[in-house]
Amino acid sequence: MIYQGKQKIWADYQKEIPDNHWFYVRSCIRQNFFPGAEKMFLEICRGLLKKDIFETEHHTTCGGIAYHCDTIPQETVMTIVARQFALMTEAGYENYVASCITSFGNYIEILETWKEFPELETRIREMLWKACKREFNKPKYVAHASDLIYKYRNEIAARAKFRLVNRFTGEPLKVVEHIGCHYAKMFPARGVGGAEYPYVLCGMIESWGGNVIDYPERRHCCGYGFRQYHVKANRGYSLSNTYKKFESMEPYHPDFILTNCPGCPYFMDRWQYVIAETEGKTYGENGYGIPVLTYEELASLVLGYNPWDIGLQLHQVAVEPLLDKIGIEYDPKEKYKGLNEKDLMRPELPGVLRCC
Amino acid sequence: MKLYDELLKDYRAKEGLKTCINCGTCTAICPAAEFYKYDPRKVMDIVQSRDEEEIEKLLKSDFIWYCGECMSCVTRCPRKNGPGLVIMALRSLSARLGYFTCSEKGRQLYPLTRLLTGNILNYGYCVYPDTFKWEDHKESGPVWKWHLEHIDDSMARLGANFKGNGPGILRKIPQESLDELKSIFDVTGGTERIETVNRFSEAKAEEMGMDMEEYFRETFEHTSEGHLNNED
Amino acid sequence: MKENIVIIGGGIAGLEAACQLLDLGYKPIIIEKSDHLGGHVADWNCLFPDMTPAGDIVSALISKAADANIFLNTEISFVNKLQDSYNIMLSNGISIITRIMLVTTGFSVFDASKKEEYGYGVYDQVITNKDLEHWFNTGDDRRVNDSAMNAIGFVHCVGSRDEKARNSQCSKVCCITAVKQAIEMKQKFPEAMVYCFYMDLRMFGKKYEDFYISAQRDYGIRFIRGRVSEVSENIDGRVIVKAEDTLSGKPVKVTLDLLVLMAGMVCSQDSTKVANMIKLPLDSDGFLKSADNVADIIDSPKEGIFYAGACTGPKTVPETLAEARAAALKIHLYIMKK
Amino acid sequence: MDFGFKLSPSSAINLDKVDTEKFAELHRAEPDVYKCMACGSCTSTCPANRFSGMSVRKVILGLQRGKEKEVIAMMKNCMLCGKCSMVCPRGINTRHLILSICRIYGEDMK
Repeated sequence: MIYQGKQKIWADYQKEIPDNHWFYVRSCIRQNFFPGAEKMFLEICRGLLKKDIFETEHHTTCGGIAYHCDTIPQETVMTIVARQFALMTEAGYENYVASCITSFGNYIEILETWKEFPELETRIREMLWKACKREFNKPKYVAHASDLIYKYRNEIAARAKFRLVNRFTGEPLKVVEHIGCHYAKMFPARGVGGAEYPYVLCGMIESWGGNVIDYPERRHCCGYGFRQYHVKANRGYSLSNTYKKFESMEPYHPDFILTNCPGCPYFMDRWQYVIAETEGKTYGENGYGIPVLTYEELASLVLGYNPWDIGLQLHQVAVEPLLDKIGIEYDPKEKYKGLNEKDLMRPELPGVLRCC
Repeated sequence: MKLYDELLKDYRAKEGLKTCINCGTCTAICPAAEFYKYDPRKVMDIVQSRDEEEIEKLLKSDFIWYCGECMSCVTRCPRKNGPGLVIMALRSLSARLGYFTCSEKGRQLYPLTRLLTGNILNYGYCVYPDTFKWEDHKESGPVWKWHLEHIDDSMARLGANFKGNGPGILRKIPQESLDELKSIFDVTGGTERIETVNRFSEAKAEEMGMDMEEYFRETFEHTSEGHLNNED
Repeated sequence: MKENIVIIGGGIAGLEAACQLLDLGYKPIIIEKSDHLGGHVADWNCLFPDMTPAGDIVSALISKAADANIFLNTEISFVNKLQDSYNIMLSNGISIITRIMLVTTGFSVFDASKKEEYGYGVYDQVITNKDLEHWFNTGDDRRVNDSAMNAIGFVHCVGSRDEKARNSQCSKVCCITAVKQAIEMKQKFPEAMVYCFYMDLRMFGKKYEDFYISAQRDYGIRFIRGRVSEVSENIDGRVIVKAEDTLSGKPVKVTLDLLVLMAGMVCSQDSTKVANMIKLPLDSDGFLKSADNVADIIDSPKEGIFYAGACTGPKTVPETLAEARAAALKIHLYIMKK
Repeated sequence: MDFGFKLSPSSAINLDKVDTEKFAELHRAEPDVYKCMACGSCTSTCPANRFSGMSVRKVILGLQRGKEKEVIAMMKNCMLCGKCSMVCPRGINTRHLILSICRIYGEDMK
C-alpha cells in the first residue's frame, strides 16, 4: 500500500464544510439503536465547541428508508424532503446537516435530480404548497454529521483525554473504517476523500492516534439492503454480506470498526452475534466480537466521557476489551443502570458470543 | 400502453439508463449478484432491448426485487448508467401495475408498505421501537430485548426525549407535523400507492386462501427454494 | 531549398516525415521538447505482431533524419501570425519564420491513477503497459518479482471507452498490446496463469487475429469477458481483481501477483498547447480536428498546417509512419504549387 | 438458535480455488480447446440446445470455472451429431473434444 497515492486522491476530494450555523436533522435508525450517539454529537458540537446547531421538533423522517424499500413514490420522498428544507428556511438557516447517511444520499440525489430536471423541482414546490402551504430555499451546503466531526477532528484531538493507542503495547490501535454506501458512491465529489478511498473517518482515526487498516472488502456494503433486511425472509442476504466483510478483515485483527452510517454499526454489530450463534465463529480475541463504534461514540470516548453515558451498553458486541486497551476506566456495575442508579437488571447472555 | 415508455417517464430511469455495453462492472461488485441468482447487467440489457414481452416478464419476476439499492453499481459504470436507479423505476412500475404480486419477492411489498408507511404516518419515523419487536428481529439480540423491556429508563439514561414534547431523540412528533405528512402522501401519490399495493395484495391473498394477517406472515417470513445460487 | 518546414514533435511521425522531406531535398526543422527523439516508441521494447524491436525502428529513423535541424529540449514559447506566415519563438531564443508546420505532437498515455478503483499508485503490484515495457527494456522494477509470478492479469480499456474517465473513445492498440505483453510474460514465466480482462477484443490489424489465436492456443492465456470493476490489496500485498465473467453471468475474482493496466491514449497536453497557439480546433474526441476525418486526415483546417500521427487520434506505428510519409508528400506538393 | 434465516453461499467464481489439473490434461489432449472465442456458433446450431440448453461454448467455459457438475449435466444431452464441428470458425474439432471430455471427466459423469 502506497500511502502517498491515497493522499493524492484525498487532495482531489476536499469539500467545503462551513464551520458554524447548521440546521440539524436526525436519523431514524440512529435514534432507535444508538440514541447516545446523537446526544453526544450535539453535546460535542454545542456544549464543547460552542457551535450553533439548530433542531426543530417539527422535522420528521426524510422517508429515505421507505423510499429505498420502494413503498413510496419519488414525488412523495421529494416533497417530504422539501418540507424539511422549508423548516430550515423558516428557521433562517442555509447549512443543512443530516445524522443519517441514507438521508444524506437522499438529499444529494434529490438536489442533483432537480438540477438536471428543473421542471420536477417546480412540481415538487407546487405539491408542497398544496400539501403544507410552505415554501423553501435549497440549502447552500449539505453535510453529513460525520463531515462536521471530521472538520472538528483536530480540535477534538487537542482536548482529548485518550489516544487510540494500545496502552499494553504502546502501538496505535488497528482500526477498520466502514463508510455508508450512500455517502459517496452515488456522487463521489460530495464525500470527503471521494468514493474509492473516503477520508472522512480515516482523518478522525489518524488525528486521534490510530492506524487505519485497508482490507480487500473495505468498499463492500454492510449488507443492509433495505428490503433485504426489513423483510425477515430476506435477512440471509444482509447477514451474508456482513460475513463476507468479516472474513476479509479477520487476518488483520482489527481492534475495532468505525462507521459513519447509522445502519452499518447496527448490522456489523448484530450480525457478529448471529454468526457466533449459528456458525460458532467469533472475530475478536478470546471469544469476543470486534466492537463497532459510531464516530460520535468514538469522539466521546477520546474526550473522556463515561462509556455508559454515551450508550455503549446498547451494542451487542462488548466494548470492554477495547476500553481496556485504550485505558478508559469504567464501572461494570454501572453498565445497565438507569438514571440515579436505578436497577434495570441486565440482558441475557448470548450462547456463544462472549459479552462479559 | 408501452411498458418501456411508462418506465422512461420515471426520472430514475431517465437518469439511470443511457446505453449499456454489457461490461459487467455492476455485477462484479453487486452484493445481490453474489448471493442471489441475480445479474444487474442483464436487467439493463433487457430494458434497453425494449422488448415488451421481456420487460413484462421482468416486472412480474423475483429478479427485480433482489437488489439492495446500495448503489455501488453507480460508482463503477463506465457509461454513467445507474442500474440501481433503473431497478427502482422497475419496482415502482411493478407496484403501480400490480405485477408485484406475481412473484414471491414482489409480494413482500405488502409487509414493507404496512411497516414503513405505517411508521411514517403514525409516528413520523421510518423505524420506531414500538413496531420493532424483538420477536420479529431476534438478531437484534438480548441487548435489544432488554432495552425494549426497560425502554423508558434506558432512553432516559441516554438523554433521549422519548415520546416527549419539544426537540430531541425519538420525541413525539407534533400532531400538526404528522398531519402535514399525511397531506403530502395524499397530494404526491403516496396514499394512492399504499391503496394500490393493498388492493392487489388483498386480491392475491384471497387467491391464496389467506386472510391479510396470514398473508402478512407468509410474505414477511417465508422464502422458497430457488432464489439462491445453490438451489434449483 | 530555402523553404522552412517546422515539424513540431520528434516522435516517429516527426522523424519519418523529416526523412522523407530530406529525401525530397528540404531541410526540415524538428522541435522536440524532451532530451531524446523517438517519442513513446523509444520507450517501448517490442512491437506487435512480429516482435520487431522498437529500438531498431527508432534508431533507423534517427540516423536517417540526422541531417535535419533538430532542437532537443526545446519548446515553442509563442507563435505570431504574420501576413501569410508564422513567426515561431522557441524556448532557446531562436525564432523561425515559416509558412509550413507539421504537427506531430502525438498522444499522452492516460494517467491510470485517475481510475481510482484500480489502485495505480496506491497498490504496490499494479503497473501500466508502459511500466511493463520499461521493465522489458531495463529489467528494473521492484514490482516485478521474478521469484513470485504465479498469476498475472491484464486489464483492457483503462481510460478508454470510459465516460467517467472522460474518454469515451477506443484507444485502438491496447487490445493487441495486451495480447503481446501477455505472451511475453508467459514466455518469461511459463508456469504463471495469465488472464486478460476485456470487453471486446479488437483484432483489426494484419496478423492480429493470428497473434490472438496463438496467445490462446500456444500460451494458454485466459481471456475473461468482463471489465474489471475493482482492485484491492490483500494482507500479503497481492492484488484481488473483481469482474463479472459475463459469459457465465457470475461475479469472478482472482488473486494476482501483478496487474497490468492497459492505459489508453489521450490527446497530449502538447497537442492542445500547440492547438491553442495556432488556433487549431479540437475534435469531439479531444484530439486535433482534421479538415475531414475520412478524405483529409492530414490537413488541418488552416492553410500550411498539417498533421501526422496520433495527434489526431490513436494510431498504430505503421499507420503513423504512413501518415508521416503522406504528410511529407503533401507538404512537397504544397510548396510546388506556390 | 434459529433466527429464521441463514448464511447464503457465494456464487462468485473464485479463480484462486478452481482446480486446473483436469483442464490441463484436456488441453494436452485437445490443444485447440483454448481457441474458443465464445462466439456461440456451436450453440446456435446445436439440435439439443433448444430443449436442454446444451452448448459447447458453455461446456468449455464451465470446465475452466470449476463448474464440472453443471457441465456434465448439460453434456448428457449431447447427441454427438457433430454439427458444431462444422460451424466452428476457429476449426475446433468439437466432436472430438466432447469425447475427450467424456474420457477425462468420465468419473464425474457417473
